[in-house]
Amino acid sequence: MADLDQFRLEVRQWLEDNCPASQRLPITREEQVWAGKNKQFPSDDAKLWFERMRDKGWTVPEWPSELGGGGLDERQAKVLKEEMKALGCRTPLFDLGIWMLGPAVLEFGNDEQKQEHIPKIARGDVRWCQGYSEPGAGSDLASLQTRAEDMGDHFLVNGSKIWTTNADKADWIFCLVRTDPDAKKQEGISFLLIDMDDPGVTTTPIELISGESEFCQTFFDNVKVPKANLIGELNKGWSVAKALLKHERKLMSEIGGDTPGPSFGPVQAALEYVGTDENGKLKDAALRDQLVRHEMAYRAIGLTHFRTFEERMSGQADSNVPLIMKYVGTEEGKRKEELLLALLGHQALGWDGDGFNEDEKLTTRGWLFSKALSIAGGTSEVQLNIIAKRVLGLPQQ
Amino acid sequence: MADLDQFRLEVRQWLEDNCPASQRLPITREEQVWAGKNKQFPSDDAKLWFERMRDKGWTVPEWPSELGGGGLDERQAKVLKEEMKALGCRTPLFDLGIWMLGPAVLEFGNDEQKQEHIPKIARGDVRWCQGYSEPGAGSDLASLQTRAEDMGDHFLVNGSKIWTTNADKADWIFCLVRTDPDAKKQEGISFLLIDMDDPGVTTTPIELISGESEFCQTFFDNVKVPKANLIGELNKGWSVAKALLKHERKLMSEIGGDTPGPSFGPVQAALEYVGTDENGKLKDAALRDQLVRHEMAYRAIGLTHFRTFEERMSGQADSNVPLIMKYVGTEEGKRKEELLLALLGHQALGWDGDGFNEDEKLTTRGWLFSKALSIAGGTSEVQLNIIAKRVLGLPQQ
Amino acid sequence: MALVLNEEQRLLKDTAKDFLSENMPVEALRTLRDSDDPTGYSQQQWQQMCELGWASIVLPEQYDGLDFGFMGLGAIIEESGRTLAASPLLSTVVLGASAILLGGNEEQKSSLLPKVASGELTLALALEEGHHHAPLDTAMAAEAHDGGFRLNGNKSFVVDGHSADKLVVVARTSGTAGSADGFSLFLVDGDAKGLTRQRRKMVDSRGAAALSFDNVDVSADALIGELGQAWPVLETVLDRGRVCLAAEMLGGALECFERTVEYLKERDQFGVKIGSFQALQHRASLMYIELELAKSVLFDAFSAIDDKRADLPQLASLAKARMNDVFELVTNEAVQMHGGIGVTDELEIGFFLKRSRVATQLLGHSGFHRDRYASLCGY
Amino acid sequence: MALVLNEEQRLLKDTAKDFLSENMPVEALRTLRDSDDPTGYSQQQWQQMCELGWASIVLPEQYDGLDFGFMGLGAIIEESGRTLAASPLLSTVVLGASAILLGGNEEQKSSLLPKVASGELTLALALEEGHHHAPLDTAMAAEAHDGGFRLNGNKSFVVDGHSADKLVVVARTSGTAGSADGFSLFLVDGDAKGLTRQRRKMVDSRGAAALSFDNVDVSADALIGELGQAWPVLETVLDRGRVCLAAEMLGGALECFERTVEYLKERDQFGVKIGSFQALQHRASLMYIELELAKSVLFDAFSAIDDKRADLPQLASLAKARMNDVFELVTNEAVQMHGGIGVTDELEIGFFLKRSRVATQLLGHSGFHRDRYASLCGY
Repeated sequence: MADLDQFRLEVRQWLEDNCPASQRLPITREEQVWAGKNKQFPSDDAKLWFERMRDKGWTVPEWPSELGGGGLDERQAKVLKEEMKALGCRTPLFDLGIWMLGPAVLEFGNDEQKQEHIPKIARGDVRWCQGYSEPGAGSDLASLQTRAEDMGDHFLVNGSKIWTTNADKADWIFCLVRTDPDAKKQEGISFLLIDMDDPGVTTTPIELISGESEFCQTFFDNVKVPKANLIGELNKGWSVAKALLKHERKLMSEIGGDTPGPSFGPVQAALEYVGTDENGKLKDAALRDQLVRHEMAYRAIGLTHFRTFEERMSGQADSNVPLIMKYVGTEEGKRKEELLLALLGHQALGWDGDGFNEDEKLTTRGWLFSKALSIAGGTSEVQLNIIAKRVLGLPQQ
Repeated sequence: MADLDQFRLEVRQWLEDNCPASQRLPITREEQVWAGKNKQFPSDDAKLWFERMRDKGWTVPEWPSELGGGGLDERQAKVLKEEMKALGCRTPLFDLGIWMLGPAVLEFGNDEQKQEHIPKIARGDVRWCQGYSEPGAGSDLASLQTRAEDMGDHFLVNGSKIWTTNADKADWIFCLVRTDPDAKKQEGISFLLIDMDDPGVTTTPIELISGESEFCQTFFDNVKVPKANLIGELNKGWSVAKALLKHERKLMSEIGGDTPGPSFGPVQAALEYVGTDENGKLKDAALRDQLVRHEMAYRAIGLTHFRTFEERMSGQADSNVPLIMKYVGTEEGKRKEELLLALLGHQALGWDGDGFNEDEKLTTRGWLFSKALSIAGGTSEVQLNIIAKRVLGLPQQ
Repeated sequence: MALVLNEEQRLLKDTAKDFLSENMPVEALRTLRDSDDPTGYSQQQWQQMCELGWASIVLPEQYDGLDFGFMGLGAIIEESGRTLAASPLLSTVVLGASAILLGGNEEQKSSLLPKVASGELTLALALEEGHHHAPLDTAMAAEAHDGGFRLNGNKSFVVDGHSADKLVVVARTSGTAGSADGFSLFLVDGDAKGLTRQRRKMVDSRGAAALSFDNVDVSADALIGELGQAWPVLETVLDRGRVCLAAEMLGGALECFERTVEYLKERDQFGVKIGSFQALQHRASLMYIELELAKSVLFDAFSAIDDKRADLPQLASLAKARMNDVFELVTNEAVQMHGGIGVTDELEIGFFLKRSRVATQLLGHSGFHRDRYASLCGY
Repeated sequence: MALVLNEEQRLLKDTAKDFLSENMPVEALRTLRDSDDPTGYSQQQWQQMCELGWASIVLPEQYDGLDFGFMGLGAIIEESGRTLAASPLLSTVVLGASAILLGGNEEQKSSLLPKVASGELTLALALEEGHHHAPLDTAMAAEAHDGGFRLNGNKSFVVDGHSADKLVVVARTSGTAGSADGFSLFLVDGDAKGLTRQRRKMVDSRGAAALSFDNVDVSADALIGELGQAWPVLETVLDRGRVCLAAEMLGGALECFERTVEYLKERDQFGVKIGSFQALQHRASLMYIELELAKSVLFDAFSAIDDKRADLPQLASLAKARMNDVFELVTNEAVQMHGGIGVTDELEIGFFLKRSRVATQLLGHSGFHRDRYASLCGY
């Protein structure tokens, strides 16, 4: 632990020396730096901060340093995260490659693939998106129909993927494709990387109820994909995908708090929009009860996050507990948004234009967006099925 | 309607003239007059009231007068019920024969059977109990195993029935028995009446968590049953049972309010055990919210009872609505009991002896008893299955 | 108590259903939204509705009304909820006209109500001032001035307030926020001097406005009812509004529910229809139960209006609280059960979701009505 | 913050589990009940527990304690909840001994705590006076009298109050009900003159008593801590009690849940195991989730005791409110999922159901703790 304490002091010093003051303020959605061939920086400070972190390898702290990562172990990475949080340092780089594809390539890729893709992700040179779901497949991911035909020296890909988040801004996509149409559902699926610039790839945004159109549909029309782009074994893509899904679910269980939203939390919103009586209690008893139930639930969820971490550290990991986090994070996240809506009352009913400030509009949009959280990345129903089957061992029909 | 108004006046007058004052006070469980060979009357007034009602045929107002009933139509019967309620007149006679078997015999029995059984039920000469469930069958009623073998001139019955309410006090039992073991589940079942005095019939009470032992298990060991005791066709007992189940569910949906319980309702209990603040609001905001939610739900359920009645009267009956009443009545009934428990606080935690008055003990016992309501007569889960299938037409697996 | 529709009311309901599904499907609301329509409803369709008699249905015959009762109007409004039809029915016929009918003098009634009946006049009730429905907290002041009254203050979340010909303004001529004394109602022209009206773009794409009164002067005959005594009238007006709004919400919830059940029967997953999954079946059954209970409550609430029953306040709070909760449940379940497409703008479920939360805040959220119901019942 | 057990604590837990399942299964509680045992627990088994060190585990070494911390004691109590083991652990070790340790003077500590550790002395906290847990509403008066104090009043729902050797009595030496000022704690012998103790027959078959104080005189050294200043000590004592009681409830809920899951795997209906019905699966998964969240809360609450953290009041209210709700959920679901046999006295599930509601009322229902948590957080 002494080493770790020393490491913490060094990290703190480095962050204080290197993170510009402007990069310690809460980040808005517009200020996020996303990876990509044509990276945009909202400010010079953002660029400087990104470059300093990239050069330390701390865009991807736990990846091997020889591939552009920080080479930290899990405890050290946690220290870095904690110190960044304490100072308010912004995340320097956003990318699905960092959160999802990178870990999969490190686990399943061959050396050439690692050399080819990992450093680019670490440096933020390529923006990745994900192609799993298909129209009509939904929760039944394994029923996917997008075909990749073996043409000898390449695959010929035809089909379409839906919910390809930010596909219209991405450079590459990682996909699940069917390589053996005769095999049973989960067999015969492979994991393929496709350059979005390849001829035959087109993307259309999908408008959501929240007015956003981050999600897209991506079409593949006779797209030629080199065989070097196959990650893992042919027809064994399902195991790569399962490993990846875990990362996605972890991400989704944390996202409730991380989605760009209003600058206030529920307690602050309650004090501002409802107010307190002479005893310091919220004036509206029903809203007060709704608020405290949520606050207590969030605290319990936060403590459970810590617990799973501590269990892992102490070698007592109950591998079942992480399975609940996607469900509780997104379901309580939805309740948080309903609560904010209720607290703001009339002021959370605006869509656009005058009469509603930025925080109020973010509350409304955030509420609508939250409805997707318990659907994307494995619906709540699927999560409950998984717990019943894997954790409780209940019989299947 | 003029006729009905006239009828109402006559009924009111008759009740005022004939119902002794003592029989207009709220009834306790001990004061109920149950049918049977050895009827017990708690008082001379109770006997007088029973005899007067019996002689009018108003122990069973809607049954044919030539069989001992009152010969009223549905509207008239409702008027009688309303007027009895308005005056506080006690129910003069309690029996499962009135509520369940009688209607089935009237619908499915032959003339001899009607002549034999209906007048006795109307006069309260025989106390009936029910033998449907079996150990191991539960919700899957049709998997019953009690055998009735055709011996030419009689059936030979072997097996056992569980949840035979008050079987230890009953004279006769109506049973579902398997008469064709080779037929598919619901086929091969018959509806049989058995005299509890027959050799081979024995009954043991089952103690419940509420401390009561109304429920029993009844065993049949080579019991000879005359063929005249078969109601409906051989192997067609399931349709008799289904018709009866409807009566049972209706009964269960109303029972929440009718089970002997404390003399106070939730509002009264709240005012007495929690008290109000200077604005007249219940002191405990959480209990107040729990109370008002229940009161509002009960009002909605009550209005729905009325609506189904009015719809039936106006020929606009939606036959689906009655299907929800068992579920909502018993589930909200359980919530009512939890509410009462919470309102009384420490005073609802007693079992026996000093320190708790009769109402408080009835609250505790009533709460425990209420847990059976959503299990007996078709579990809540079965009710939801039925709604999904029959009302919503959702596909079955 | 009448808990079923009679023959005439059923006919009215069927006619409404036909008209609305043909002329004002949900798609019509989308068009209004995407064309950034300044009014928030189609004037032409509103005229058609008036021709069908919908604006005159509850008005007495002496004011060119049909005197048909709220039970009938409720049946129409329920159908309008099924297609999310945008119209000034609630603001003009339910809230505005009720204020005049219940509070106004003969002159006001005979000059204004026939115009409501014919569709010539639209009205809006200017009530809210804070973040939540709280009529008693009204602070806006009206002072005696020059033989009439002078109004100063702000109103928010005024449904159809930007387009209404006349406003019924709730103000205080005495008393302080929190007290039921001193309430007065005033009729103010939509283009009155000193009045600024700004339409707000709401999440449900309907029309609501913020109003600002800067020395708005009205004559003495603009006062509806007795000076300072308007609270009981306002309460009844609001209760009528709450019941009618609850009926609209019931229609929306029923439509949303039925579409979801249909989807459960169509959608394949894991080789079977998702409607065959027992967990979804039970959740669907629970929604059905809640909707059936709500129907009964609404019937009785409309009876309470038509029969002028003393327990209307309780029934109104019961109806609104229940429909707030049921509509929230049904819209949330509808989105979740539709899965991915449930959160797309293309599917119409999102329109119901958005409307439900606006309707919830309008005229009181569930906590407000549970608190009110409890107080009315003495605990 | 420690959210996992260390090696020693795990060992302690395993030992407790073995001892309890062998010597004090649920059947033992049934025997106590059916034999109408006057104490409500087995003295002999309590001595065995003390020999295992359970009474001394949290006490400092100078008072013959093991100084092992509440995290360890919590692990034992959780196990005791699994078998519904009846013992004076909560009343004597958690509530009584904490009052002496946190509030008492050196003389009181050194004379009494070693006796607690050895099992010679049992204690009970006499607090409640009304229908619901409401410490601030304490009205019982203690007046200066003859160089000591004279106590008059009534206490109810005093766990193990009928059998305890000494009582820690919460009384007012000044101030009025509702105020935190004027609280004092007194040690009173169980056989003191003027004290009447009546055991109540509770639904959970454990021991609780009503106490009546009629001019009970105690000497000056019966006062624990400073006169009139006992509120902060009492709060901490109660918070320790709440957390430990929540741990017992967690054990009970886990046991009840696991038995139910086993039943779902065994029971046939309609030709399949009922555990294969998706609706039941989802409900079982939801219980699992609630239980896992509760475990995390309890770990942190015990850390807060052991680390003397300032946020113990919040954690205690969080833990108690959550376990009240979770234990209610699990016991209700357990009965329902067991079907008919679930409501028979023969099945042990009923014992958990009964215990859960007593434990809920003891030291505060969920509404009390949510209100407290909100106030502690400033809203």
